[in-house]
Amino acid sequence: MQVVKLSLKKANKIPIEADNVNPDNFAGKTAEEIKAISVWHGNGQFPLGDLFNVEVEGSDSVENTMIVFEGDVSRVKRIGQNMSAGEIEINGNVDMHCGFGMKGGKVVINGDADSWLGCEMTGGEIILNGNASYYVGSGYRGEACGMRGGKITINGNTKDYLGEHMCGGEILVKGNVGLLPAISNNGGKVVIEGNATMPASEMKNGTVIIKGEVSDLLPSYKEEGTEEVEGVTYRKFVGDVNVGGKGVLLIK
Amino acid sequence: MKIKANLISGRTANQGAHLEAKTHKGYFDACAYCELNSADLEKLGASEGDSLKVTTEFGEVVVFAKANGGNPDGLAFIPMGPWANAVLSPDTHGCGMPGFKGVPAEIEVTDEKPLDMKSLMKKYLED
Amino acid sequence: MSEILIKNASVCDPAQGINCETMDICIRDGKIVDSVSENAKVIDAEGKLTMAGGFDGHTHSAGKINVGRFINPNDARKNLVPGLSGQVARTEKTRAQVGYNTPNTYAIGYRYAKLGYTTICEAAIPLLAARHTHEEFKEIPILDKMGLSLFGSNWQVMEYIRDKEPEKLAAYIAWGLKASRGYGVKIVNPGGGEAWGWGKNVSGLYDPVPNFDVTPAEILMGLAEANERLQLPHSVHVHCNNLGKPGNYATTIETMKLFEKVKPSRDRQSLHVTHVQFNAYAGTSWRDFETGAPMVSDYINGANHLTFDLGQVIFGPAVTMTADGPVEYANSRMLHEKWSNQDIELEDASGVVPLFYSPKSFVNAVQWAIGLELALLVKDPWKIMFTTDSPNGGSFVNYPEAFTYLMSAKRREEVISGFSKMALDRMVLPGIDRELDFYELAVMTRSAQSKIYSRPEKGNLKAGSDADIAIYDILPGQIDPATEYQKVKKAFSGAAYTLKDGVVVVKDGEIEATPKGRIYWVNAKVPENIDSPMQKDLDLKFKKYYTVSKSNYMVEDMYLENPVEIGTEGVF
Amino acid sequence: MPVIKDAVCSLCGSLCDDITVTVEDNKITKIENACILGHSKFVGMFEHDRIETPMIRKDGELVPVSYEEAIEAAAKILVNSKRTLSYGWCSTSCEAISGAIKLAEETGSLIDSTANVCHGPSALAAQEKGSPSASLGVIKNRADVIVFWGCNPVHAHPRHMSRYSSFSKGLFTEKGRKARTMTVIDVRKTDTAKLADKYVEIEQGSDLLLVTALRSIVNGHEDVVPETIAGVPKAEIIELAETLKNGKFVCIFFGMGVTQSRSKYKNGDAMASLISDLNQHTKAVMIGMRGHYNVTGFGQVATWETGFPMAIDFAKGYPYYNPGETGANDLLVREEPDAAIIAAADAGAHFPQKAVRHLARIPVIQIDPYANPTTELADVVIPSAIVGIEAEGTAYRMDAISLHMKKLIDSKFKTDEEIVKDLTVKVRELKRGA
Repeated sequence: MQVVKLSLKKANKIPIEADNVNPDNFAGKTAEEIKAISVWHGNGQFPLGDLFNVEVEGSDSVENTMIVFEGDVSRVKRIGQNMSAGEIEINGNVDMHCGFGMKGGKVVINGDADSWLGCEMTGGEIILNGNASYYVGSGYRGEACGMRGGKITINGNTKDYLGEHMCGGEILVKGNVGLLPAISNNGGKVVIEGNATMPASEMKNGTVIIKGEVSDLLPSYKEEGTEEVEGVTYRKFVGDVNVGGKGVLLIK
Repeated sequence: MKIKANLISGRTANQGAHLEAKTHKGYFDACAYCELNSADLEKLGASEGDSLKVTTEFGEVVVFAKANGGNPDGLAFIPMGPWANAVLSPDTHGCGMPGFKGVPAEIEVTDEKPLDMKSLMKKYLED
Repeated sequence: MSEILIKNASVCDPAQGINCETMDICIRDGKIVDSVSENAKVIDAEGKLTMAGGFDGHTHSAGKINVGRFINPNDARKNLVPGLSGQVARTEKTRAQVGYNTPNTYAIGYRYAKLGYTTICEAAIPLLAARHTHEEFKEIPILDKMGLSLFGSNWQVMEYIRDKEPEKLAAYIAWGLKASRGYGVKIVNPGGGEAWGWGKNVSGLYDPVPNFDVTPAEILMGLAEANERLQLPHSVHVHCNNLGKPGNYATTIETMKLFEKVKPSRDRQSLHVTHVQFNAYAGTSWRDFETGAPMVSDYINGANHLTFDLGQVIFGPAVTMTADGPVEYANSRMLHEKWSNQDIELEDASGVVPLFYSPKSFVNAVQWAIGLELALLVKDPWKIMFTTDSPNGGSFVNYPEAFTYLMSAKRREEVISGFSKMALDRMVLPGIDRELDFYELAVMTRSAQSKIYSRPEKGNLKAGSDADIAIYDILPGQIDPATEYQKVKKAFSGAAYTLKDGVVVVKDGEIEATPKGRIYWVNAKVPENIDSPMQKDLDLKFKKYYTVSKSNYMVEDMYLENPVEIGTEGVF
Repeated sequence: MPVIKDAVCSLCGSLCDDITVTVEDNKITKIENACILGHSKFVGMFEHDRIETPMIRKDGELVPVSYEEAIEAAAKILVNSKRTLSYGWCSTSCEAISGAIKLAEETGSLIDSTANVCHGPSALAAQEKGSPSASLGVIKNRADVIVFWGCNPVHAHPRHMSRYSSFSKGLFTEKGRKARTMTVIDVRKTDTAKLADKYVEIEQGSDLLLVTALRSIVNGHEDVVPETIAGVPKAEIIELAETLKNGKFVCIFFGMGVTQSRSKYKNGDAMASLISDLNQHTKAVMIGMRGHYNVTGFGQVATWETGFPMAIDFAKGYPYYNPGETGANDLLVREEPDAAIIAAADAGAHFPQKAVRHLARIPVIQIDPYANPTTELADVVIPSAIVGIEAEGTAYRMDAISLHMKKLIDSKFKTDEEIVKDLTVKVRELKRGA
């Protein structure tokens, strides 16, 4: 097991771009090597060690590498981007694009996450023990596919455009979501235990289950009886009719 | 008496005509007001020209009352400009655009007078 | 005075019939000359294939491409051809670059230069929006540029043809070229743009255009007559009716036949048919869709009045952009894709739709094959310009990849091996064993263009020509392109040297310098007694129908950097 | 006395190019054809508060300095910044915009336009679904069904209806207003609504519900639409859908009522799909009513130079784009910028309080002809010539048609283009020195 502990040397408003900070890039490296990794901060590049305190215990493979952030990293973007294995634990709030393009491994956030959590991820797991902002599990601007695989669990609330353009994988939100969850999705499964507004607009494929209140159901779904999932009976809606969709929207 | 209203902002011809004269009183007159329909003004006990305090989650601002029969009940309009922006939503909703329309507001009559542009901006420097 | 001596180059220059002979090339002040002094800077080109700079005769690189960029921000980060795509930070010499199919203007200039290309022809300039095209031209570094102006669904054009006013029509074309600073006459789906104004299309050469009482055939013949009357350097450049529809090869051949009676006014073709791949489809629907390339090639082999370009497909993402408005709408509905449309008042239509060519799709596989079939079945390479109709068939950065398809049957087999049986049944490519050599490739990528566009100073290495030169790190005699195609691709992907007007702009595949290129445009002279009544008709159009003033319509001189005005005398 | 014909009005996105201007003693004394906004622009400039000289804030007060001093002070701010926000560039020429983009690239800044608070969501919508549009003359000549959705041209684009839309006459619309059906969809009965054949009042923030209902009806799924939605009875929506389907040529003009309300760009996104669906029945297009006269130009220039229309972050040397992360307001609300350059736009007036509060905290460089709320916050103020009156240049109309703006009178002020160039030279000089 290799454990890399990172904490910010000083609070920052200008975000640090930590797209290099993942187990794939840290495994087997010494503290000195990790400190030398270059990251963007504003319009300049700096060695990681200039911005973070770095402690390394052990040396191991990617699968057995764990990165732990202590304290607030709410202005550190792209933590865990493209990671394929290993684990990241964040004990504080985290900035945008955490777990972007993630392929495997696990990210646990004990705090809130800013927008684009788990964007375009294809595998692995993200567990958020706080609230998320906009565009969880969505795609980059203009892309037809967002999240394609893996699982995101949000134990708090999240805001608009959850799972936008989702093509696969699973998202579970224990709290409420904002506007237009699962918009333009084409596969995958979204479960929302709290409330949602205008769900599943232009869904082509996929399943959306909402256990709380739904406001402003879009006038593009056909109601087709009921369906039972895990002992609970839901009203079943099929659509979006305007995209010839075969998506299933289950509402309590 | 307070009423709850849904606040929107937008362009007007007069605001547009003063875009390049924002230090003038004409700009103040063109932007430092809130339109409600006459039923809502009546509820407030306000007449055109009275001062109204508009309060939202994001701040408060004092503007003049103005009647507009085209507004449905509970819809308040302040022309785009620094007065409206004192109370509109800074949340960009993940897509860059602040909340310039559809901000829940409380409106009441006040004795305070609207601040002129420079005084309004000065408050930001003092913050 | 600046002099360069390129020593011991392995020169391939079809215009002079030179086929990979070792020789020196001398350059003085940007031109190729017979000899230089001892003070000339020496470039050692021993063992290197040396050709005139490449000339892309049909590309969408300024104007409409901006819509493609706009609706596809996701293209900016695509890096499918490393070194020639993706995000690249600025350097002291170069501006920042992004994109693959729709790169920013700077990337277009740098990447063409890296491929050894030095001249491009933008395939579609809407007259009313011409200023925009020239604004983008200004920001494309290194390359010489020209553009073709759209006339195929223009009210004034259709009215003059309907009213049988050929002289006024020629005067209008001359004015339109001047207004848009265009180089030639482009006709896209003649009449179809006007029909699209009502959400309709024309179905073939003899389907009348709604409200204008002319047929596509009449538009083609009218414009060809005007083109030759004005003695323009290029022939009419035609995107045929029914593009992209199964069975359209018949319309294409019919269009070609129509031009047998057109007498060219200069030593060039009387018709150029563009991206024929998209217009050589047989079958009656997408279900029985198959190649029409053999029929089209047969006709072209027996004809001497026309040239064409390929519109070769490259597998992967592409962005279609064309003045053929109805085709783009149909694409977007069929493919469930984003759709941009821009109709231009009184003039034309246009659309932009991204798509993905997959070797697993039998239609896409057959499309890919048709482009190559055309290139290989047509015997005379001087009739062909190699293009992907970038980025319609795919981005120009894939040209080196496409060259390997032309030069190696083995490479083609590799690709074909991934096709379905159904796809193989619908193409003839597997039975073609022809492999192009470097000489033929040089014809299709630079020399034919020089002839087709009447630009004798381009596409060859004769004394007096522009010193636009590409030197590739590959030696024809010592490599077998049929088997060593990866080496061919590598060499063409990053020129050892590219010279533009005698300036080294690329060295070892990297940008060295970024001079500004020229803009070629045609000023065709029309007698006053014909021009002035035409202007009166035009005044009325502006007064009643246009939303801009006539005086604000013409592209002003300040938008042209290093303009080269090509004068021609109209025959009236 | 010189009379200049066909001058381009540089106020709103209609970019009227038929203005006749009379100039006497280097002053504009007469304006013909302009609307109230244009008139105010051309004539008002001699009455409004010009910034008379470059200024630098010292001890809280703006003190007059030379152009050289102001440029040097501005360049120092830029060179010392790790995250500059460059904002505005919409009431200026494409040439100045091009220079501003180059400066942003060289300084690793983030550059954004006024689309951030206007039609930015329309760009995001186009990136989802495309932009099915047409030049304005196509509407003039063909459109028999015109819808104004969440826009109020009587106020924002006063000549729009007479030059391009409702009242204009063209080849297939000889009867003008009589030949057209005009519908207004809005949350309150605006002055534009008062001119319409049909006014549909919707609940504020429910545009997406109405667009979706229209799509469902147009696509033959009337059954899924409830009796009332978006505050509009189903029968009224069906009638509207019929009007759209039965038109020969339909144009929906849309404004900030669509881009700024609840579901933001998803409204325009769905509207583009509605347009595509309508084309199964007739011909239909949509056009955004752009505000600043050259905000469209910023989008065009930025797109060809950087690949993106707005919100472009050059921090890493190449362009990166993601509104919501790289928009001017995103940055300010997160208090990221440590310096700002605001030109040809007025963030002080048009940004919400939280963003303005951050501007008040950081060094701000302003480039503008006129004093405005941003001036109150600025640390370096650089006055510029008025483009379209005192300086020539290119601008793009709301339908992406570009026009060349003439210079009508002489000015003692530097142009935006010159200022940006000088600033770039100075920045290079300081960087080399460092």
